[in-house]
Amino acid sequence: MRAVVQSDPIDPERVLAHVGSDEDGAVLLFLGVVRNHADGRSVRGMHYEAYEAMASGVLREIAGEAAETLGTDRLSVVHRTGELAIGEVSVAIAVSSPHRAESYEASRYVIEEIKKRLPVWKKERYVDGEASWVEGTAPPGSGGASATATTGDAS
Amino acid sequence: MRAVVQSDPIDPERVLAHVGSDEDGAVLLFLGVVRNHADGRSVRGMHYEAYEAMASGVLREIAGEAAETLGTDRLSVVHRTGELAIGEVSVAIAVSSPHRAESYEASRYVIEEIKKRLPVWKKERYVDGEASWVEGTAPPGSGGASATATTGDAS
Amino acid sequence: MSLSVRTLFFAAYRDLLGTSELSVEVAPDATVRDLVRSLRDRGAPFDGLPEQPAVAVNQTYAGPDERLSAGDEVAFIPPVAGG
Amino acid sequence: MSLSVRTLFFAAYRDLLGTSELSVEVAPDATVRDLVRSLRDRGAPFDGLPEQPAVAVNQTYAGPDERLSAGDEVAFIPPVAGG
Repeated sequence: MRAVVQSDPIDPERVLAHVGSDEDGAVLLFLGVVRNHADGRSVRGMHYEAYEAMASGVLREIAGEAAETLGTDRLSVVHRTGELAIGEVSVAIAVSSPHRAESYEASRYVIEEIKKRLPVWKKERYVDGEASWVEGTAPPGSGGASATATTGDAS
Repeated sequence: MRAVVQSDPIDPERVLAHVGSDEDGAVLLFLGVVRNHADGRSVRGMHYEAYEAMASGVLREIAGEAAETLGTDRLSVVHRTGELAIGEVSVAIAVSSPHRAESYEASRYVIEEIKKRLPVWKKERYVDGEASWVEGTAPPGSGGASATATTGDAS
Repeated sequence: MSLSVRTLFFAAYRDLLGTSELSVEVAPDATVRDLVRSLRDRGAPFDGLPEQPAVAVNQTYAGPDERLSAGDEVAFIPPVAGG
Repeated sequence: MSLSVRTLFFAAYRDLLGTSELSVEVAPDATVRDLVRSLRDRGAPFDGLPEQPAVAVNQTYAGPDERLSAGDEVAFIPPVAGG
């Protein structure tokens, strides 16, 4: 099992290489990618900021929970920070398991939990030169509602 | 969109290269892989047979249906035939879409429908030298129940 | 008067019959059901085929009531196991 | 008597306050809620922080009733948007 927050570019193949086993019949790779639009606006890039001292611990926690669903420890997740261009990979999640249902479930769990509680924020840079923080989700069990609107969603 | 049945080895990277777009925030790659066990028996390989004249048409049909769910035509699926060793990829499904939910749903749809109706059969070769056809699933809308038991499932 | 169709057998069905292909004569108004019945009536090993196997006519799944035409390719599809 | 904690502000909160880090003195029995209240009571721009922001104490999410200790790292976590 592997959970990393890094500023280096993500190589999906290397993430995939961390999973797989002769026992496994299913391998699943999810990539979150910076796209060129958001809420009808043209986007030219995205800046990812993390609370680094905390984020890697939360990501490991999420990976551990997902591994229970998966039934194997063959799970690798990497989240990127810094300045990303359109098409760059912001998050990669690779899992493998004997049967496919567990891989789909665990992969989905990781990305949903990342969006709920990984201390990461992103600022959209628009083609028109403006920029704004993407409205996010208040982490659960963390002291209640936030003043900022709770919407969110990216990939 | 691309749907292929082939005897050549599958290169997951090449399948992945057929999807993706500046509009897409999510990419998903599923690999079905030959595993070393089935129902408690040790397996050393798998032979895949297809009704080739029909299988590519059915696979295109499945891909077309999945593309409606996906909301994009960025879907590539390849199914292998012939003699496969443990760890070899029997099926690869790549999809991409603006948001992740559609990618997960479409990817899952393709593999489930393959297992329900793609005219492909596989013979497990066991470590003890024996071999047997994997019990499959009667295709729907095809004239009713089959005498052979309906169970099935692989990856 | 009869017409001739080309029947195909895959995987376990081929192993059962010891052949992957047979030309079969059926009546001009014959359906898939009639073809299956006439094959099963040949006795062993043909009676090992199910009474209602999955069948594809010209590479498309077909129900038992589908009528056959001369030259049709009629494939007997054992339960499938792709993936 | 008071104790000192290290507060951290990220993303939109940092932009709001114009700083990413502050050392804050709180009473020895202070909770997260007390710390938030004392910051908001400073007025603008601190009163722009939510009444119940998500907070992590020493890199773990903490509720408003959690007690603070000297030297704690208390991070104010805007709604998250990873992925």
